Amino acid sequence: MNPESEHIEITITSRFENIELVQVIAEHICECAGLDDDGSHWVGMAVREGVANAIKHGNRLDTRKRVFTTFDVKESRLAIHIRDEGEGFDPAQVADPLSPINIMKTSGRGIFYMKTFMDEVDFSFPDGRGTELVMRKNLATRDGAAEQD
Amino acid sequence: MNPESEHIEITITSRFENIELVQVIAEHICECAGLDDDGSHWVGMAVREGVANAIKHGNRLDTRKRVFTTFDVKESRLAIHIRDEGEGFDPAQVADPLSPINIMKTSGRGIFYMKTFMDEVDFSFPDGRGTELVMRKNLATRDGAAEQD
Amino acid sequence: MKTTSRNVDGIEILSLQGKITIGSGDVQLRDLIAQCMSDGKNNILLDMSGVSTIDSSGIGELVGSFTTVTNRGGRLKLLHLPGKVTDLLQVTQLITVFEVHDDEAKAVASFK
Amino acid sequence: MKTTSRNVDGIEILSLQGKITIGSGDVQLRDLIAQCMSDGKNNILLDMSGVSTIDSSGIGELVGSFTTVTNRGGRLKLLHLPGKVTDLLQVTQLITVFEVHDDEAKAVASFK
Ligand SMILES: Nc1ncnc2c1ncn2[C@@H]1O[C@H](COP(=O)(O)OP(=O)(O)O)[C@@H](O)[C@H]1O
Ligand SMILES: Nc1ncnc2c1ncn2[C@@H]1O[C@H](COP(=O)(O)OP(=O)(O)O)[C@@H](O)[C@H]1O
Repeated sequence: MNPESEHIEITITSRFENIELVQVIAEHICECAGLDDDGSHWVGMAVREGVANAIKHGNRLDTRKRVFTTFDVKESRLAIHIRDEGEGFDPAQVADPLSPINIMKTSGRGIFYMKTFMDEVDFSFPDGRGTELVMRKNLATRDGAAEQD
Repeated sequence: MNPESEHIEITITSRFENIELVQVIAEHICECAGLDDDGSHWVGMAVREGVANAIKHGNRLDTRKRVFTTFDVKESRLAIHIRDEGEGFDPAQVADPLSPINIMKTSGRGIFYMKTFMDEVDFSFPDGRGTELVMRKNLATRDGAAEQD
Repeated sequence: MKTTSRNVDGIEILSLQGKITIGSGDVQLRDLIAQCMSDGKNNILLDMSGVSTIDSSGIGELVGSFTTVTNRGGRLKLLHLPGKVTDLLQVTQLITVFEVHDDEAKAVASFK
Repeated sequence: MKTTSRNVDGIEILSLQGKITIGSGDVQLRDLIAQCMSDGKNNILLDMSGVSTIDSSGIGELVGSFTTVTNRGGRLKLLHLPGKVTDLLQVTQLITVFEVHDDEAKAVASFK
């Protein structure tokens, strides 16, 4: 059995106050897997953005709806699944926050930050089950910081 | 819909480092429900003891086995379920840590602390599913501290 | 988020402490800036040294604050930006939008 | 858990910092006391002021440490007990087992 393999699940109701619980778990897992403080912070930040979107855009703040998050670490590879009970969306329609027409917008940077801090960010839409966000990161490479974008 | 009703689930593998994640959620829920810092601390402590037992005595540190915890708040009443994948045990056989023959023992105080800090502590043993611990506390009454034992 | 405010030479210095995140600090920041505008305080220096966490909503609110103040003919500048906030402004190419200071006296003087 | 140690008038003062909880601090405390015993340091004052969390395993380890030291003819006393640790010792009726001090100099003198 691989001592490094880890699986944690957390399910929350759609309240912004609960975002932090999921973020804390992300940071904890990264630290346990040997990522440095900064690297762990940025993974936590990506998770915060993903859960915030699930609560706000997916579940539209309906506290009867839940956000399901799983964390898996295997051979220093972290996979995070965040699923909501919303209607889904078309990722191709998401505007580029770096475009001059968007730069002064007050929103639209969440997915961009996730992509900045994680190696892979993908959305899928299992029928009738809302949005499923998968983010992956190799915790063994030292690239946690924002700088190397 | 009751704005105070809340349901959170967390599943961890059997590692002592993960206890804190469950404890943090317990404290967070209590604080959100309006319990004071001390009261929240003691609930977190009861959860720590319950999860530690599930990992140590229930799952015997087998990291393939999991500990399933759910938190429910409804009308200021908190219910916590902690389930492991162990063999169960006979609560009637648990020694009284206050008895003079046990007072200097290095273990055996976990369940006693849970009972001190929570209103209700019960164990059940659903066939083949290990131990299920249920702890309840009324968060509306001000009795979080250890003193009033 | 908690805030404290001081007025130095007609410049409103707002110290932001804690989290500027979705559903809490972001809304407070918007209200705070709206209050300054209605009080006629158009020159604002945001002291960010106490900001522990910021997310994309907080960053968006900073941008919104900048726009609100600028549209009123005022100016909004940033003081003591924590490294992680700088990083977040940098990757979204917002760092050049804001005037950022490390020295309070110089920051205040810069409004002259 | 982190520890620092000093020797004052032949009394070993061990400052415990952080968590004394299952799987980490509890084991370290046991090892620390075993080391003192093998070094012949039989008079021990545990400064608990830096202890942030303790659980039933930590409490059990304190009891175990007390027994180990006493069986060797030494003495183990506690200094600066945080309120929550006191509560935990109180409800399990262990508070009378330990000699607890609030003043380091007096605590050291009490070993004479
Ligand atoms: N889980 C989701 N469910 C539905 N729509 C989503 C979800 N996540 C993201 N979106 C859509 O993608 C857009 C961009 O998201 P993001 O980059 O995080 O910026 P923001 O949340 O500030 O709008 C959102 O405005 C929303 O339309
Ligand atoms: N989840 C569990 N599965 C199996 N046995 C348990 C479980 N929880 C408690 N026990 C039994 O109850 C005893 C008393 O537990 P506790 O009061 O927490 O003290 P300690 O864990 O220090 O022994 C344990 O030693 C164990 O035999």
